[in-house]
Amino acid sequence: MVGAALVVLPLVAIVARVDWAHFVPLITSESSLAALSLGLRTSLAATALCVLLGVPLALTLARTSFRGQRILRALVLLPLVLPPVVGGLALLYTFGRRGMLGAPLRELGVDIAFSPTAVVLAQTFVAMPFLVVSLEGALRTVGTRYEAVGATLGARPTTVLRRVTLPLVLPALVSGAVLSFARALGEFGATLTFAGSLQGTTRTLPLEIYLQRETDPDAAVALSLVLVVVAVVIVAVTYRGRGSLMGRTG
Amino acid sequence: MVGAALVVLPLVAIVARVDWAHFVPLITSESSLAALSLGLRTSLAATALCVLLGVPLALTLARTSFRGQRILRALVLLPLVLPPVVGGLALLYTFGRRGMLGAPLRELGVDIAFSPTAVVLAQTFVAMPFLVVSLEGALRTVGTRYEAVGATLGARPTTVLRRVTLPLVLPALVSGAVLSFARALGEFGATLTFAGSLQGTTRTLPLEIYLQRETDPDAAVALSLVLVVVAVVIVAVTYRGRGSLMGRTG
Amino acid sequence: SGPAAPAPVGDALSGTIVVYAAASLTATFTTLAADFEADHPGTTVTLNFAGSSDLATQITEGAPADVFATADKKNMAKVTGAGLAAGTPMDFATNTLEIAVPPDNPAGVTSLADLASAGVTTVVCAPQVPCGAATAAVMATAGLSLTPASEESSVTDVLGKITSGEADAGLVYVTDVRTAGDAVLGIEFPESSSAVNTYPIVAVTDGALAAAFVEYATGSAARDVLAAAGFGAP
Amino acid sequence: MTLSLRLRVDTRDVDLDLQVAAGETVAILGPNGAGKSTLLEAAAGLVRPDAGRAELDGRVLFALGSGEPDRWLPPHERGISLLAQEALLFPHLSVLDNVAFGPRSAGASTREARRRAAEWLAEVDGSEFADRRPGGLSGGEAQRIAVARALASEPRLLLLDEPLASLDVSVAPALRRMLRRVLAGRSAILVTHDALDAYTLADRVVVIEGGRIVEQGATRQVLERPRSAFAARIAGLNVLAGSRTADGLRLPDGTGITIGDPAPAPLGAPVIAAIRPLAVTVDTAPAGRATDAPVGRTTGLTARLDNTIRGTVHDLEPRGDVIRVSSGLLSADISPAVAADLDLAVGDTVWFRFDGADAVLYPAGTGSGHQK
Amino acid sequence: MTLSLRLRVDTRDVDLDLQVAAGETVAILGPNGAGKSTLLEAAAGLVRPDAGRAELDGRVLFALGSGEPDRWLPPHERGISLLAQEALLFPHLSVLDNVAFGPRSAGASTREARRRAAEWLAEVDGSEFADRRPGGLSGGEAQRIAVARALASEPRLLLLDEPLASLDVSVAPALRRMLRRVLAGRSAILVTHDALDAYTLADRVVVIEGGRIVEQGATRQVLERPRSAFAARIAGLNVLAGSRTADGLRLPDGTGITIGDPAPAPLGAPVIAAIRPLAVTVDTAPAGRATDAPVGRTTGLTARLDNTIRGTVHDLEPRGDVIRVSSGLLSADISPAVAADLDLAVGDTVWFRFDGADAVLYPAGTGSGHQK
Ligand SMILES: Nc1ncnc2c1ncn2[C@@H]1O[C@H](COP(=O)(O)OP(=O)(O)OP(=O)(O)O)[C@@H](O)[C@H]1O
Ligand SMILES: Nc1ncnc2c1ncn2[C@@H]1O[C@H](COP(=O)(O)OP(=O)(O)OP(=O)(O)O)[C@@H](O)[C@H]1O
Ligand SMILES: [Mg+2]
Ligand SMILES: [Mg+2]
Repeated sequence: MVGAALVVLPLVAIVARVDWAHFVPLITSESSLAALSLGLRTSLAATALCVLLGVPLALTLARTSFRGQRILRALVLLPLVLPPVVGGLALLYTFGRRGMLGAPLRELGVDIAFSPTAVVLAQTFVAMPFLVVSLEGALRTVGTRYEAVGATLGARPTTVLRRVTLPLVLPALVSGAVLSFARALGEFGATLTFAGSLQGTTRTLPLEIYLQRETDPDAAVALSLVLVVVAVVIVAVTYRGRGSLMGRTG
Repeated sequence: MVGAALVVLPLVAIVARVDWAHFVPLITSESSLAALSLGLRTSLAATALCVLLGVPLALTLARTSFRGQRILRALVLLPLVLPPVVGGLALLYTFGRRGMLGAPLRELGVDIAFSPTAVVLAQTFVAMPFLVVSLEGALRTVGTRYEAVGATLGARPTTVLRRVTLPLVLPALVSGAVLSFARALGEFGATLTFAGSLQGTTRTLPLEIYLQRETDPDAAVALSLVLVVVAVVIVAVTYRGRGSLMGRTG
Repeated sequence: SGPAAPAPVGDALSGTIVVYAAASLTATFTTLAADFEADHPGTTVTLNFAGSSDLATQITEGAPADVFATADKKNMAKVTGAGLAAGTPMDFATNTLEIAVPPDNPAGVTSLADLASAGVTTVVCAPQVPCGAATAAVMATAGLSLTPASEESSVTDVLGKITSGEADAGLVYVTDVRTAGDAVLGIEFPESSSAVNTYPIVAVTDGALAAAFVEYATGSAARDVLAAAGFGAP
Repeated sequence: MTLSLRLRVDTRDVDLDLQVAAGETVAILGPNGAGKSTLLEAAAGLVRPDAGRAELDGRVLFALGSGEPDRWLPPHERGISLLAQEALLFPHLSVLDNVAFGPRSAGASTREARRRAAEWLAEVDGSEFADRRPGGLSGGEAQRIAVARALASEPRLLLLDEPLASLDVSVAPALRRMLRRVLAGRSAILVTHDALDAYTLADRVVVIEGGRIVEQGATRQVLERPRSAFAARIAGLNVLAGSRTADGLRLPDGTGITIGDPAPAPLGAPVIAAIRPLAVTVDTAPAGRATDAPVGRTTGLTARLDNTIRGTVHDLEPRGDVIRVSSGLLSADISPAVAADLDLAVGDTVWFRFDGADAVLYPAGTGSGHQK
Repeated sequence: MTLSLRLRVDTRDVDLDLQVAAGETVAILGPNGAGKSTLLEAAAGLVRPDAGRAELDGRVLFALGSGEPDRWLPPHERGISLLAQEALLFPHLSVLDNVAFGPRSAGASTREARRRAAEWLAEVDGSEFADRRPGGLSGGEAQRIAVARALASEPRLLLLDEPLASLDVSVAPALRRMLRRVLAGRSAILVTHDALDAYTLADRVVVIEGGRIVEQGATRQVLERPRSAFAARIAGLNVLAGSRTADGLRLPDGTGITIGDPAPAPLGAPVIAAIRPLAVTVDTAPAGRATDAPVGRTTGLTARLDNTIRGTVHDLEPRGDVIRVSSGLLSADISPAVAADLDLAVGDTVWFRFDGADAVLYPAGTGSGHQK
């Protein structure tokens, strides 16, 4: 249980450092609340986007085989290894006003960078691997036997997907989404670089924490505690690990 | 496949920006190589530590049930959501010279600050959730039926663990370790805050990239390409998704 | 948030501008913006704080900034060099280095030379960032060579190591010591005058509001706010 | 190796009490969902009963809610091997290593364990699969390997849950023979749906219905003189319950049945007559004809067909060289020629006839070894 | 609904060619690992053969490596339902919704699908499980639900892989009766290890060994006059192969066998004589005694026991009311009384005796409907 200690002790240390007298005014300040609410909204949107884009991706990786599949899988995992700041730069080069897609999009009147959309995009970029990894693993573990049964009972592939595959991996999908949400909520580097840090528009809680640290490190710690509590509550409520669906006669 | 595009396009954008003429001298510069080799070594150590500490933790979460288990699980996932800088601060408060554990350790002559050990610690802190999440999910999906069979064949719990449980979840263990390694390799914020940044001692590649960015963003991008390539190669070689072990008669 | 709507000719200032300012200006520019809004009702100043080089990159990538204030001339030059500035940068503040030690000063540091002695764990900025360049300059002036425990990538990180007691001493800006309050003890040293860091500001867009803010930031009212934070006059 | 086992699993409505003597093999018979697998799983330590107590050779396996402090021995310390209804071969080990798992766990060296595994593999005629992964086996092949794996762990008590269910007729007899050899002198509990398994392998039979023991006794006794309807069905016997008369028994509807060699039961006592369908014949008229002798009889005498019972045909079922004619009360196996002759159809009224000498009569009460 | 199926799966050494006529039920018999499940899986589209061609009602299911362009119809478009060897009930759906899955997939409303599912559940006597999760069912219960699920999808061709294997004797007959009703007029392929299933349910029998068809024909013909050793074993018959003589056949070792009613085969042609173990008796001396008449015979005459074959006892197996005595060549079922009298032991030399009138003689060649 050294492992648990390694994770839990630093959190205890943070809690111990919080200056509780200033805590309530700090976290109820306008800028904190704005940052928190922005962060929650963009994270939700990013999670939805992760599910929307990640489910087909995970299905492709788990259920088909094609040349270059391993490369694709490695690429999908990249945002995990890329320092977020570099991720932000990459996004800027792609969706920025002068970026590969950003420039043509701008011609069409769509301006992404430095808007809440950019925050969502940055969060989706860093959070999607979590969903894909969770889901692909579960899809492989569940195997294709139940899907085969469904097909012989006359279910079309879409029906099989909807009524067999997704329900079977639902616990993994939920836990993947929760992980994505948590990662999106804590996302900092890519957002700062790609979306900037405008209060109420793109300044999420982690950015607010970063700024607070410039002026008052203790306030930053206190604020990050808010982030921690929000995340713990969400994770504890929704994430149960993947349930064991395989009964005795499974 | 919009999902894949969202991840792949920014990478293409990065590659497109690289100034190839300066590329080779840049990545073979002493500081780059030192950072890369330090990063690889500390990431390997961190991965080993993650496996060592994470496996018991995942087993506890998947195979036992106790009050507060959901809270523990949420706490274990926290480093995912914590902005890395805050994570670094938390580590500082714990293992730093004046930290909860750091101060007593220092009495004993162990000084972690500004050493590669600190880097490993920071990387382990942020990377362990990946291992725990992968492994716990796999443990639950595999279920306990094979373990029960092993026990009725007379295998002691440790034998069951070694000869049944771990081999069954080996693919998940490997993929979890790879994810942890990737995350450790890309770790930046916690390292910067907790371990500092000294060439050859604590400055890993992401930190080097961050510094380069101050003077020459394009060089930073080029350097991050090295990180990307290293990560892609490692992930593609070792990570295959969790293999479907359940055969027809499984 | 698009660029500022141009203020109607001959009328009072109104509209919104976005100010990109170096992170070390967070406290002062927040005050300045509030004061400016109070002076000119109907105007809104939105602030975007990040590292100077971050901001420079964002602006060269087309970020919708109206005003840009950096902590050094190098990053300003990136923006002006790209032809993105609407005027000539004006210096509005300076900053010098100071030795920062934990309040109890465990290593008993009193002078710059102490930073180079073996028993003192010193952290400084990396030469790539402005405070690191300044550090190199004062060291050269003093004829000292340092073996730092860490070369951080920002002043905040140096300060963080000192407030946490991780390091015995470090070189940061006067303003940082001021902001940190009781958490650190500042020790002035004579060589600091050999590396004065200058803060320039420039309007990025043509609007009257942007010009007015630049003028305000370089004016005397702003001078008082900046001086209170420890900034020197340009 | 004596086992005493008492257990209650409330969620599955199971409440059983069972003893297995040293060296004895007990067959458990019963309908689907009766609680047979539950019994084995509780003995092996995979299901935790709500209450109960089990002892193997004086060692307490579990004692739950029975006054004394609760005890629970983990599965691996029980010395009990369970061959479950599903093969559950370890997917990550080769077939040989699956079988070697037990010996290895008992401390044998890899080489020694493999050697012993190879022997057991040969016993189940599975040597050719040694190097394969279980995923590449057919259903019956996997089942055989699972049998070998359970035996290789050389348990003190062996639990077998339908070990021969998916085996083909070409290996089942050989495997049955092997089990007979292995089980001789070993304590074992065997769940089966096949009377043949009980006959060949078991010393004693326990019949479970609805989570309760409804009948038990020596194999031949239960299967030749069944008291429960289920045991009769497994044994393939017709049973007629009634009250003892001077020359046989009287059915509840008043029909008198004459039995050759009546059981020692007082007049009026409840008795049961059992008779094989092969010894019963069918006619479409109450008076018999000369040709319709029963197809098979265990007695050497010429059939007298002195008993006649009226019934309605519920089912006609071809069964190899005979056709089974069933009414609610009786079944008769008649030859296809006779069936064609009679031109039977479901719903017809027929008369079942048999020789009292082919039936056995016995008391319906709780006789020796039997219990209700 | 006619199916023609030709397929080769190299990794499993399977190469089969099979036709199923409209409304016909074909039983597949064969040892473990023969390729029976592989055949069904290929027909259902779950295994992709290396080469082959299949057509259902003129619609090509697959055509692989057969000259024409490769075609492969996905499983859900085939109108073929497969009841696999494992129940594989969807763990996330209730039992009722498992059964309703097929109708739902065919486009029925939830209510309508549930109604139909409830009907099928009642058919397999599983209504009480409707609201349960599959995880809480016993092995046999799950199998019954799986049968209902396969039937509820009302496929054009039904594939059943050992559907009755784990069912108890109290539900198996009812389910067999239900299947008989359902399969009447439906095309189906049924894999089984039980001759009774073949007799009751199948019009035709195909015997597979080592991935090849070794015998096929009408059920009664194959099971009463088996040519392959495996079919004989399934049918529970002794078969003696030899060459035709004037009054019977001569075995390879020269022994002459007299058969009552000889088959129309030219002298010297290869023929087979089949006889039930019940019609064979055993003696410890070449000359028979008066008491040892066979236990069961299909002919009404008094046994003459005109044939005697010497053998060594390989196995003695109690089987209900008889004891089976087996040598390599023949088996005899004798009554326990006779067995006790003879005091037999494995290894003893015995003489098997039977009445030629109880045997059937038929050509060993490829007769009508039979094929080698
Ligand atoms: N995991 C479970 N949870 C709850 N009830 C269960 C569970 N498994 C089985 N049951 C129920 O317990 C009862 C006994 O089940 P058990 O598996 O012991 O039957 P069985 O006699 O082995 O039947 P079969 O011959 O079909 O294998 C059944 O009514 C079944 O539905
Ligand atoms: N997934 C697989 N990969 C490779 N070979 C397999 C696989 N499944 C089965 N086999 C092999 O193919 C052959 C045919 O298997 P199949 O399952 O068709 O047999 P079966 O006739 O159904 O046997 P059973 O009566 O035991 O169910 C066997 O030798 C088996 O070992
Ligand atoms: Mg069972
Ligand atoms: Mg099979």
